[in-house]
Amino acid sequence: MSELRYEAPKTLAEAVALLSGAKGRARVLAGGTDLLIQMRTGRIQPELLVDIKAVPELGEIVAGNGGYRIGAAVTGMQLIEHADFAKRWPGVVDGVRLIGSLQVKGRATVGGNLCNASPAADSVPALIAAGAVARIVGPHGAREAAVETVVVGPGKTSLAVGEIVTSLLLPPRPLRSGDAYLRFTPRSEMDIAVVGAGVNLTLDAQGICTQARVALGAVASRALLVPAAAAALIGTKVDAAALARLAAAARDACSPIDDKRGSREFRLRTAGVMVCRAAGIALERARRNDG
Amino acid sequence: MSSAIGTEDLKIVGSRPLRPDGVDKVTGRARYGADVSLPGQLIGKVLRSPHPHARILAIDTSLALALPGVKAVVTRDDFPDMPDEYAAAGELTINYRDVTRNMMAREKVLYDGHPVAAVAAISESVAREALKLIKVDYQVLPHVIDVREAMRPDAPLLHEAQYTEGVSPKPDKPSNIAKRLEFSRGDVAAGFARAEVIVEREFNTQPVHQGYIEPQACLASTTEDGQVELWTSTQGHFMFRAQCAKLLQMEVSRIRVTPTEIGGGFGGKNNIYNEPLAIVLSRKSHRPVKMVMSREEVFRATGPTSGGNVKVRLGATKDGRITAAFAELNFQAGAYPGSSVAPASMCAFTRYDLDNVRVIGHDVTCNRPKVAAYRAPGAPIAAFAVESAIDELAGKLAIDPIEFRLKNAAREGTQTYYGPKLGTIGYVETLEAARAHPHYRAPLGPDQGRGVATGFWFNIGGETSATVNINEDGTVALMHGTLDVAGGSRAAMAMMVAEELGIPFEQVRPIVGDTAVLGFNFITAGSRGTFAGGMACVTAARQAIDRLRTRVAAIREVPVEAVIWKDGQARPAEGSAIRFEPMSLAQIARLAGKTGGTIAGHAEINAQGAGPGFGTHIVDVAVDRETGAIRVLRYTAVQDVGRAIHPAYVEGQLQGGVAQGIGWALNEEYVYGADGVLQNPGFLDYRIPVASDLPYIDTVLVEVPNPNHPYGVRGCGEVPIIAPLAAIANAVSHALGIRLCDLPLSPPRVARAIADRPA
Amino acid sequence: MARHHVRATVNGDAVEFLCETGQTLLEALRDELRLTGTKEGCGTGDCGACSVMLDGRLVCSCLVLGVEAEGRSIETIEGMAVGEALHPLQQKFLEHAALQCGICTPGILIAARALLERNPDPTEAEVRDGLAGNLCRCTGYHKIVEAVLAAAREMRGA
Amino acid sequence: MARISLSSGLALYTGGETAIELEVGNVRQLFAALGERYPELASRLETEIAVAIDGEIYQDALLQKIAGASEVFLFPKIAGG
Repeated sequence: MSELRYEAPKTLAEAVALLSGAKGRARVLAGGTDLLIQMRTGRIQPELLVDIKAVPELGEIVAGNGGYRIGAAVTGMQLIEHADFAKRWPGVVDGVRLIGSLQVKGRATVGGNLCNASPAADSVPALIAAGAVARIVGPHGAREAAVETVVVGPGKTSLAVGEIVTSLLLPPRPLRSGDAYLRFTPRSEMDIAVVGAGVNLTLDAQGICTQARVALGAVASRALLVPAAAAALIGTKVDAAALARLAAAARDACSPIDDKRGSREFRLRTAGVMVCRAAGIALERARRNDG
Repeated sequence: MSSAIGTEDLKIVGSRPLRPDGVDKVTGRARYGADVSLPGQLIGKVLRSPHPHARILAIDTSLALALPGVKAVVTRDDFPDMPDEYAAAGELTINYRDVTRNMMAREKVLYDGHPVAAVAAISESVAREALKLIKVDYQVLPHVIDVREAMRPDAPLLHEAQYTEGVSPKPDKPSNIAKRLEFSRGDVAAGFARAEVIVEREFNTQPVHQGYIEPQACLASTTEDGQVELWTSTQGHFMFRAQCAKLLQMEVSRIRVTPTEIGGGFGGKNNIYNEPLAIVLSRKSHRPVKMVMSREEVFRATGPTSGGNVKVRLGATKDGRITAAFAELNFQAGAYPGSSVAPASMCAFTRYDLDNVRVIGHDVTCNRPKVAAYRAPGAPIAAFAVESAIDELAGKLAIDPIEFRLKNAAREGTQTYYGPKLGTIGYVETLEAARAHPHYRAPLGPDQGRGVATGFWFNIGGETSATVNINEDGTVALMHGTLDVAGGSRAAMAMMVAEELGIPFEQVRPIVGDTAVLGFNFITAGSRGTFAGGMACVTAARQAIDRLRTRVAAIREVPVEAVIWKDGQARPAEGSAIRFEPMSLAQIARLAGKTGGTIAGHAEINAQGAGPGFGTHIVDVAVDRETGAIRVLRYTAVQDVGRAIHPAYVEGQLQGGVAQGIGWALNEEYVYGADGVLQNPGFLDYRIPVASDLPYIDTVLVEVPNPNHPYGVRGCGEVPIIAPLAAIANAVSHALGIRLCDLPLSPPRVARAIADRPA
Repeated sequence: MARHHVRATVNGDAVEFLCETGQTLLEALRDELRLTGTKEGCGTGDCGACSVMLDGRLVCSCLVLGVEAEGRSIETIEGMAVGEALHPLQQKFLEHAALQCGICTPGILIAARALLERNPDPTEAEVRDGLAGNLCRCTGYHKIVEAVLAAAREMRGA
Repeated sequence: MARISLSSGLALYTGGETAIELEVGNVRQLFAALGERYPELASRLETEIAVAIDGEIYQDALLQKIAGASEVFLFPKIAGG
């Protein structure tokens, strides 16, 4: 029986050193709400847990340059309770609110929701739509990567051995812009997204959509950024015709599977519905965000 | 037993005192199965089959036994084989030959999760490690999961020696159809010939789990002289004792079972699983052994209820009289025979007064865990089909669905198709109360629908024991053997005893007696707890009262006939010429030791005369036409409960049953992959309702007293789960104008029905 | 197997316990500290029966490692009643018949208290959302919601 | 003579008969008489069968009296969850 070790480094450098030293048999322990279950079911058998919660900068929410830096170990509840962040990025908070129960969000982190690499992670499409960037630190230094490039497949990330996502950077929020995330689940809470849709859009003074980002979750092997869906909104007043094109583009981008949570057919249909409803909420929020 | 007290005289029955088990439960003191520990205890764990169907060629436990910290390992070789022997337990009878195989596989494994070995070790982690070291050589066999497929002649066969019982002549080929049942009355063909409108439909339901939040847990300690103490979370400690004794070929007196507080059962804790394993592991290791199931084990290996395939045909005349009713019920039994198809067949049409009925039932084995009882076993499945068809028939006849039911309702004296005439029942009263309820007339919004359905359950009595000990200060220790499976029967029993003795409720302390201190008690099932337990407690209290009267007659030197018991006192009979100073219970108790000894009453009865229960439910739903999502907006459950001893706890039974029914209707189901492995053995993907899924569940308690019970009690716990499946399906069907016949009404299924609707 | 020596505060008392790395806070509370009021219903954070407060935050103790409790403050059901007095939530659960089997009750009480600390005057919908992480199979939640609303009224002095 | 009716499913073990008249004083005598008459039914009577006497259901009540003109039904026992 191999011994499972636990370390709680106080600096990022120590954390990176521990992770790189373990030759892939280490796991980052942030909130632990996915990791502990995977360990319990025997799906993973790490030899070292590196608890990153003692590294101060990973637990910070910092406003700066008009945007935000969220430490990767910030819990869901901390982010939800951050009034200014919630005002600027309500769609991201929509996503975070849906990560499990209050109990789970009391532990689960935004970085963990990303790095667990579930195609159905609720905060990820919202972060992708928001244009968030992951800051990554590893044995060979720091780099930045768009959130949509971090996950490459179920349970798989583009992180190299020893690399940690340390924070997520949210850009400045333009005037007349708004975001929203909606998901479909059979139950009202405590469920895994069958389809998730994040929409972030900006309007001009006439109410024409000038910029948009649309992302979908649970309809492919990872959360998708869907430029064609965004293109359906840009240049429109986000009217019924635009929404119909949005739904069609969203469905075209999906490559869902049949599984215990929903059929392929159902996911395709519902993706279009959810993305339109999310766009409607984002539109309302953009109209209200007029300075 | 009767001589019911009139309502007007009741002081405690019908009030709402605080439950005696309450403070322990809100402070964390209450001890459930996993909360009991003994010094030196080991942890037991079970190795389970990863295959749905396979022959066990060999089991090698040597590496596991060699692991430091492992103290004992058991396999099939540690348990005696059992011949076919039937006994009553739960729903259908059980066969000990099957029970021993379900507890520990012998020749074959028959489902994903079937136990093949168990270990006892010094810690959970060592036990888990040991399981990995046990080598089982399987010959994997083809499997069958679906009930309709299992019934086909070419289906993979679970039991090579199983020939369908109940058909004549005896079949020459074995089959997964373990049993065929038939109930009929009148001339169904003639009835359909006379019908002016006929509805014919086929319905399907998926297996659902009882979903108790406390996983099965037990602790066994076996001594060197063969005495066993067992603590377990059970609905029937006497039945568990009986089954352990039988399976381990022990004398009953050697096993003492103490039931822990039970964290939900709903029928799922009627049957033994790990208990005999823990006893033998303890015997082999000479240490106490504790075994707690994981949630995954609960889902994979303890009984869900059957999935069912039900065909219904109903005919009626244009004036709304049903002329003929036919149903075929095909139920999954899981790995071994014994589904709830018999009670389901007997419930299917019992709400109606019918001249021509035919019901056929099939009990079908397939590669799933052996089903267990679940709250009114089988009745919800049958009622889903029949009440959906009734709703459709009422619609075709353009008759209000409650009115249609009233036109055909069973009443006192109605001849059932399975046997007896019905006694005093309150079905019509529930229908009338539902029709008069404001809910039934409240306006509905767009994409909303209202559904009505009704439920019937027999309720049972059975063997029951209780002791009423009068303490030396005049307070009472009440010991009963029907476990309080949480509905509050312990409070209700104490209330009835306090009522009988004329003392405050708080002066009666009820406890559940273990198997060593009381006579036999059947499992708490069939809604018998407050009915039969109450009857035993009242009988015991009345015996104590007789003894109190006798003692006072001796003390006061008067004839016993001159002494009556009233308001907590022995006093002169009214109108009697013989006068004496009354004595309170406390006064008698203080003198008891010096006047012949302490006073107690006890009862060991087999309670008869259970009163059938009927309920009528109304539900409003909203359907999201784009996603197929259903939201329950409003729910009203009306039920004849006989008499509510503690109305708040009776309301709780109705609300809980309805919530389970809503889960069954909307989202709960066992999902198997093509490999025959259960895909959703957890609370994340087995979706029981959460608080935000449900509205308030309004209750209306109709009280048509059961004449056979001293306080008019009918059972009340099972009826409320019967109607919700059909009520919700009817509501959704009305909202969409599409008849939905398959459960659960999960969003993908509803969305598909909307999409497939002919334009 | 090496065990960690963990020091923490539980219900205001300084405690110490030993645990393996893989053991959860729930196991530490139940098996090491013998505080069995906190229940395990699933072990995967889906039922809420193991809810406790960890440094003032509502969590599932089955999803926290015992070793992570080092230096932290934990509140369990055993610390809810103060002296002889039940917490108003505990009292209202009794009065409103808001429990049946009671296995979910400790977790629900902890979650309800956390809810009322954040929101002393919740609506019915807010109570349902606040308890959505706690499964109850007996009650249909009806009387639980009523009891929480009644406790909230009493705690507000309304 | 008590009038005895058997639920239709039991007809399989009685050669099709579902209604007979018997002179019996209690359930035990009833089972004995039926068992003698229908050997295939005998093994089922005590474990699987409930009895309704004049509308009241009895399970496991061998000593329950059956009056001369009683109406008696035999049908499968009920339990529950």
